[in-house]
Amino acid sequence: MSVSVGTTDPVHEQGHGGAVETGKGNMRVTVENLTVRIASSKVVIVNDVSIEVAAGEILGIVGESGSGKTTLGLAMIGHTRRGLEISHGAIRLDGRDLTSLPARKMTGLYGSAMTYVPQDPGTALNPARRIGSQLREILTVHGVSKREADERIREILGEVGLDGVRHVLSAYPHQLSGGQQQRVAIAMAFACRPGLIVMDEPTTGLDVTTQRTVLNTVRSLCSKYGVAAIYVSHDVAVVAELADQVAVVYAGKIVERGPAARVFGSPEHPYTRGLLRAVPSAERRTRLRAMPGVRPELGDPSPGCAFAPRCSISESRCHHVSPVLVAVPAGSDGSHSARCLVAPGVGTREAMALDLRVLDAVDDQHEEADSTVVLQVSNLSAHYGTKKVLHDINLSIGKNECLALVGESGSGKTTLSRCLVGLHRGWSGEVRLSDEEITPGVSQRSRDALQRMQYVFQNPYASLNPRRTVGGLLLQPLEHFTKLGRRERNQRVVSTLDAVSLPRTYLAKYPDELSGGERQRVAIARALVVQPQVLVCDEVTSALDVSVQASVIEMLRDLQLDQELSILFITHNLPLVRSIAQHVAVMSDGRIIEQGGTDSVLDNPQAVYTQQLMEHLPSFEDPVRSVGLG
Amino acid sequence: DSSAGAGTTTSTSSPVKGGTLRAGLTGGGAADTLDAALPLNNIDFARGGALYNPLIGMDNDAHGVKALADLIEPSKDAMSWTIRLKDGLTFHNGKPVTADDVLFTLNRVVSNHYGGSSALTQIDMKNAQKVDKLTVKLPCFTPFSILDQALYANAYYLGIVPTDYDPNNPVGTGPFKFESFTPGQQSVFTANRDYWDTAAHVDSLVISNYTDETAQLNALQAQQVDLVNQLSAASVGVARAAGQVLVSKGGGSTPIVMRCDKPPFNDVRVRQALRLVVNRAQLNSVIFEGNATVGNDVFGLWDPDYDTSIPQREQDIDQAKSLLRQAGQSDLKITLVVGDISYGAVQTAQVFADQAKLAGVTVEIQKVTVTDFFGSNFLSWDMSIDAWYYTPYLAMASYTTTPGAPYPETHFSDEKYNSLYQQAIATTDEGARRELSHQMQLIDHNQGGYIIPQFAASIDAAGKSVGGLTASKTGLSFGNFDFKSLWVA
Amino acid sequence: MTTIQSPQAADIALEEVPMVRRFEWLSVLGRSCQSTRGMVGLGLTFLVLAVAFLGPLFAPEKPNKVGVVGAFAGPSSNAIFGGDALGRDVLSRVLSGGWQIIVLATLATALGVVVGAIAGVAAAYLGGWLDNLIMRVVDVVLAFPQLVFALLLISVAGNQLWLLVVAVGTSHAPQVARVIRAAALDVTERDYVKAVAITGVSPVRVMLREVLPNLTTPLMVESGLRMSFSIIVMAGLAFLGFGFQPPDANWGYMINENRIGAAINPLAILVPAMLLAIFAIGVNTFADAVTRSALRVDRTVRASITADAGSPALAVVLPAEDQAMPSKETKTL
Amino acid sequence: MLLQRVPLGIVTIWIVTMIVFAATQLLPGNAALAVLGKNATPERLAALEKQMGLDQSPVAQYWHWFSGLLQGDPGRSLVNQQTISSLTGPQVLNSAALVVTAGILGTLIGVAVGLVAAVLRDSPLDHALAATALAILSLPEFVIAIFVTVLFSTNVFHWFPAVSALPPGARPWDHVSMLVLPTIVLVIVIAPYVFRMMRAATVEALESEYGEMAGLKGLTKRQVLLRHALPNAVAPTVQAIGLNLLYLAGGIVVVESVYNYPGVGQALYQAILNKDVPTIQFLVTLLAAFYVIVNIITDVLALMATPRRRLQR
Ligand SMILES: Nc1ncnc2c1ncn2[C@@H]1O[C@H](COP(=O)(O)OP(=O)(O)OP(=O)(O)O)[C@@H](O)[C@H]1O
Ligand SMILES: Nc1ncnc2c1ncn2[C@@H]1O[C@H](COP(=O)(O)OP(=O)(O)OP(=O)(O)O)[C@@H](O)[C@H]1O
Ligand SMILES: [Mg+2]
Ligand SMILES: [Mg+2]
Repeated sequence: MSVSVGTTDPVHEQGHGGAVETGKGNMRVTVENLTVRIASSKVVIVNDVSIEVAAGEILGIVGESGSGKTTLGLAMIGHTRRGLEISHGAIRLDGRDLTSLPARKMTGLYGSAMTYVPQDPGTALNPARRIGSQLREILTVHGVSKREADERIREILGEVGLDGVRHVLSAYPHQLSGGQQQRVAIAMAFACRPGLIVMDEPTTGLDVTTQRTVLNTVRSLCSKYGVAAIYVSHDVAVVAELADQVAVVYAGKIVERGPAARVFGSPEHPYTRGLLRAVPSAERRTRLRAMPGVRPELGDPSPGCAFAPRCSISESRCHHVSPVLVAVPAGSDGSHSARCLVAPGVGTREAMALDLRVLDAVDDQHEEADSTVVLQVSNLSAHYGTKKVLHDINLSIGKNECLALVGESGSGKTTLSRCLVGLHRGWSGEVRLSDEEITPGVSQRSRDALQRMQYVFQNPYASLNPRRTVGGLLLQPLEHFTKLGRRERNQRVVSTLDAVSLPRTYLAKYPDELSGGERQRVAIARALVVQPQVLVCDEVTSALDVSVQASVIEMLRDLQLDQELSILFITHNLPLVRSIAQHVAVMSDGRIIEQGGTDSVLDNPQAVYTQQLMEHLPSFEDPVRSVGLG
Repeated sequence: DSSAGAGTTTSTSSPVKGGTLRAGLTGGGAADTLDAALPLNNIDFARGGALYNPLIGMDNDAHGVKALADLIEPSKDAMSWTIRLKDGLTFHNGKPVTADDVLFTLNRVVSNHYGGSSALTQIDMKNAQKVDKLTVKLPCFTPFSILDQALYANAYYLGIVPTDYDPNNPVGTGPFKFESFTPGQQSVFTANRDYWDTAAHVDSLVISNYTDETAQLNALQAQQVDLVNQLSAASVGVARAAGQVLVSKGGGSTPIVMRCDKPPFNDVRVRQALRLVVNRAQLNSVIFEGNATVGNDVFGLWDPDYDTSIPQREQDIDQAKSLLRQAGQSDLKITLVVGDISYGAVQTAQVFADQAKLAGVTVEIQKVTVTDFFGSNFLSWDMSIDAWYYTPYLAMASYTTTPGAPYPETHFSDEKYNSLYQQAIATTDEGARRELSHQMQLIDHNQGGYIIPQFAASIDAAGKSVGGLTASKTGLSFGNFDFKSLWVA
Repeated sequence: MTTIQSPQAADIALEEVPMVRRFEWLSVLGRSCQSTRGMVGLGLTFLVLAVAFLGPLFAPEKPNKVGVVGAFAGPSSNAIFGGDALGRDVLSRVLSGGWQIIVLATLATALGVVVGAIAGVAAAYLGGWLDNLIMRVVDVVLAFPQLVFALLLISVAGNQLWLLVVAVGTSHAPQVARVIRAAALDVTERDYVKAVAITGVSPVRVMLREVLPNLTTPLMVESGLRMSFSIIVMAGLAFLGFGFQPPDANWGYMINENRIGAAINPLAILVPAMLLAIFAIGVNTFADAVTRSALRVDRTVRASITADAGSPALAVVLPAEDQAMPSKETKTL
Repeated sequence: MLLQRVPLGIVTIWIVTMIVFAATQLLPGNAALAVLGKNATPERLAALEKQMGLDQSPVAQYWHWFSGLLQGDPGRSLVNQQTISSLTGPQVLNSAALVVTAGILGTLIGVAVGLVAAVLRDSPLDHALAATALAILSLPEFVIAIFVTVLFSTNVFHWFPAVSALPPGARPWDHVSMLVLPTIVLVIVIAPYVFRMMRAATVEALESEYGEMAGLKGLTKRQVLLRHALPNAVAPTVQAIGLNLLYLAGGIVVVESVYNYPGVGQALYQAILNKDVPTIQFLVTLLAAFYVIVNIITDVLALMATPRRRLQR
């Protein structure tokens, strides 16, 4: 490969040959004591991280949202986002220290020796330029000839499975689907055969089947070209399946790291365990366990372990002494280490066991719930303009029941929910809410019908008016639907807030002062405050990370039990379905192809499509849970 | 011959032949015209002065001086006038000027009610006759001994044109011939080498429209023009630095006009009070830097019959207050309508308003556009500021204050005054006429509807290389727009 | 908010829990004043306002008193800004001549912004034929250049101050409407608006309570810019001889009446011109600062907006005749 | 797009003609009287009114005028009876020369300075430029003109003519020096708009994720700017330029008046002063047509520069 940086460049010779021959410790990338902070306020975001990745190896970085994963990933290729700076530490790529390289040299390395797959390719591809020219550019700026570049592009498009897509190269980004954009980004990253690649959540938003293809591609490309890869994700299941090594990040620090099997097989840090516990199981119906509390604010000056305030096994010293990474089990080779004063020590097994005992299968008491049908959908067909997207949908939800609607992206799940709540008028068929028939348009519906069915939007960040306080948000529907007096109204608001487990002090907060999970609780509270019969939830947790997701799901479950609520729960997350729903309907191409009790459908899928879905699920069985159950 | 100026004369070297004289004048617009009978504004006058000659015009002392006419004489009873042309006059196209042309010109003005007709209200044009090739006889409806005054006061509306006159390709007898014309922008003239009087020094004359004084001064400073006119006193410094300044103590004015038939001005005490409120010296110094001539509320400054023996009216606030009190108008509020019709109009209004405050009179200024000023309310504003070029006293009375006057803006009506006027225009005895005129002037001074605080000075400027500048008492720029006498070194 | 407090812990008497923050805007103002930008903006604005509104009390002479000094006399100890064309004291005229143009410009701006905002929000939210109608009207009015529009209106309807306000305000409205419509199109597509709309709340209420409060940013920026334009257009009209009447001491008119003397006593134009410019700069800078601190959006958006000092201009300069129409569902709700 | 915009534009112009016609009918005072001024007499008035067709019904007058306009004959000026087309033809050309020159220069300068400021964002230079732009945006055109004239023509340097009274018949390019000052003023007035837009759009592109990504692909700063930021800054900048041209349509009234430049702005101003109704009607219609055309062109250009809007998925 002829690159502008010159053939004498060791990085490229190695990258090109794929020969895994690195200087120190056979490592392709070595990061030592890396600290990234906000330039103006000196607030530290990534704190003293040391890590290594060998050629052909994949390092998974997991952690909840905002823990600093993206910042760390970018810092590993010597880049920081605007306003941030690397204040400390060394990054060595094949022995060469990136932090001391001049900017010009770095520019030469980007796109050739090291590349980055962004978190959201939708915004990372230039909207004004064609895919082909953007792909070709990464090669040509590094001196690859046009002809050679075209050849390479053809090859790489095949490898990421885009060769079948017509006109990819002449398309503009917005003309591709999210999955296709993500694959373009991956193709771009691998095109130059880099030595190091950083992938930031490259499969969020993909359906399981596509996700599987992408993961396989990444895996094979890495081993084929001897790439050291860093895979950033909060999806524990995906990382467990893909990565060789795992680093768990909390509040900018690595709290546990080691081989994937070890970290996920016998997690030592309570945070890791908390994370794993929050992951729903595809196999068994379980309660999900959210970690209590929220992550500390950036720059929180409190001493001691950052996790201590949320930790169930913390001791008083945890609040004063900052733990260091120590090998686990104590005295082992250090390939697995954790940053905890308590867990890796004696007696923690007990604490852990205690912790695990509360895990249990959800009591299936109301499997045989009240059989009164609350919402009945018959022969619903919907169209956008002339395009028909829903065909003869038949569904019913009983009192107290949760019906999950699953299906691949674009199958029409959202459309159905929009039809039900009145956001989309282009449908025909019959929908009955209790005994009342519902019209497509909101204006013709009775106030009563409107009140009895409430909708929770997918995106907690977009569904709350930023100019209203939580109190104002909850009062608004009450004022509209009820004639309650001031006192009763306030009473209702406060009790609803209690029901979604938010403190009353939150009444005067604005949405931007809340975390994502808290916002989603407020959104649910707004729906609940008028005491509806049916709650329509469209992907209400897909924007949240696992721990927050767990808390929201458990809250919904409690509400369903306590308040006789029926829920239409739309998701593409099958393990979640297992956890919360009594019934499930599988949708494909605008049709319901399979419907029934959750366990029977998931354990014994009939439709080919459902079988495929189950098959492509990342195979992750949380060892902690198995230990606890076993 | 128009060189008998009495005003300031700028230092000149000896005349230079040839070249182009560029004048940048304000006051014009899209309505500009070259029609000899239709000039509306100052800049039309300038062009008319270049193209045409009247029968009788004004010299720089603002006295009548015969132009195309060789003789202009009333009959004893003032019931008719005889006018004889100079011999050998020709139009620009070579055609000789005849009595027919004179009759044509006057008939055109009268039958179309053009501006110049106000001088001819007493003339029975239907019975006007050609006496011989060069002579016409104009009979009058009633005795009218001041036709000569009326004619020279209206000279700019009365340029003599040939019987086949075409305003789009204008032909006259003036010192310059028509070359090109774009309304609102520019007109170009070439010297008439066959001029009957002293021919022009320059070869051509370009008159450009300027929108305002700032642009004029800028152009003068940047030497884009040789002549600019109608500057404000404040510009004298700038203009002097850029060239020469020509101050003409004119006889024109921007009088404050009060409607004598409407309250509160129908009470003569109010009119007198407002006249007493005026601090004429201050107006003169603020607006004209002292160059103007203080007025005494009577027209016709340079008229030989102008009565200088009437005591000068001075500001007297106490007297004004007491008059107002007597009239029951102690806190008088009046609206003064003013347009940017001439330099000094808007300024006079502002200074007057400030002075009136001393007597407890509130003057609210209502500024309107020039078009609106002369629009449908013209001649019927309750109180306004008009602008007049110098006009001899009786001619002015015939235009404004006497029965049948075309511009009765004060709506002044006084029987004694009217009868004095009738007697005056009926007598050809100059001594008797003077006496009658003086009596009329006294009535004007005491009871009239005009406040004439000053007779404006007009300030013009020229580039350093311009020679031959002469001030004129008419108040019209450049010695009565006498472009032929100027040269560019 | 490091931990979620348990409901019991917050078992406070109902009345004590505020549900809304009544004086939130005060805190927004407070916050914006803490930024340098806000302080500079507010400082400049107040400086000019102080001159305009307190000035008349301190004017050493009556503003219309003529002949205090010579025409366009230069600065001297008894007239520190010299004299104007009629020898009036420029300082006194400056001190007396601010409030009128500021009040008029503010009224015109308010008129334009209110009418424009109502039209823009209605067009965006109601969509359909109403949107088309409003935007066509906007197009027709926009087809008259702003100054020409005001000039025509005044020459048709008369030269009066309230007409000046109407003329200038009306000429602002369509521009404001376009900007606000573009911004409102974005807001009406947000889930929080739909969330309220699908409960059957009347469109007017949704527009007032949900959409409008979220347009503060473009509205602030627009108001600032429109304020500058009001002053510019009013001064331009004065220049052409319309609008203000002599002998009013008025910064806009003063610039015009004293321009003959630009070379002799430049202070007679410089001072009022600078005051107007400083006022416009102050108002715009302050609007900008308020905008920044009022932004209740998540960090990333805030960061990207803060990073770009010129961004609000995007919304303002762009006519954003975006073809993006609200989807059918919202239109027919 | 074009198919939809062009008819809409035509309708807009048509409505404008009706409004202008109605409005000018309302002009206070009789147009004929306004023409005659101090020399008006009832007889002359009646004659002139008849000649001007003012004795017909407004609808008939409108129809007469509008049909004439469609046939390319906007009628005759009230004040000097010349055909409006012959009067305003050269003025349209003069204004076009001014607007085009100033438009191009202002745009180039605005774009260049905007790029510099975007690249050096948050530097002292950037802040200084932003403050200057805001200051200029807050000053009336004629104030700028006064100081430009004092500086370049009358008092400090004597480089250019202070007055741009092109002789009739002369083409603007025959007297380039006369174009200089009005052009400078217009450039100073419009460049800040383009500057602000360009800067904002470029900064947005540079700070976007695709801008960051481009850097991570190994593009140099300059390549990022030219290949990634510029294509995305085109659409908003085109809109800003369009708006500027539209602004110029009004801004020339003042600037032409200051410099005595014989253009449309002057003509319109004079016509309004003179209540020369047919000329007002024609010129305003002309400006409206200009607005509509510029609007359509900028919309189409901006659309072409924005694939997301141009190509639906
Ligand atoms: N440019 C920046 N300026 C200031 N703070 C920043 C900046 N970039 C990131 N942060 C802060 O740093 C923290 C870590 O951000 P980062 O994007 O690395 O998190 P993450 O783990 O990738 O989260 P997610 O899973 O949501 O992508 C966050 O609290 C974020 O608010
Ligand atoms: N506003 C719209 N106009 C036209 N077509 C639309 C519109 N919204 C959705 N569609 C189409 O309707 C189909 C169903 O979309 P829908 O959003 O209901 O899918 P989904 O099952 O919710 O997908 P996902 O899991 O990605 O959210 C898709 O083919 C989509 O492209
Ligand atoms: Mg991230
Ligand atoms: Mg969906």
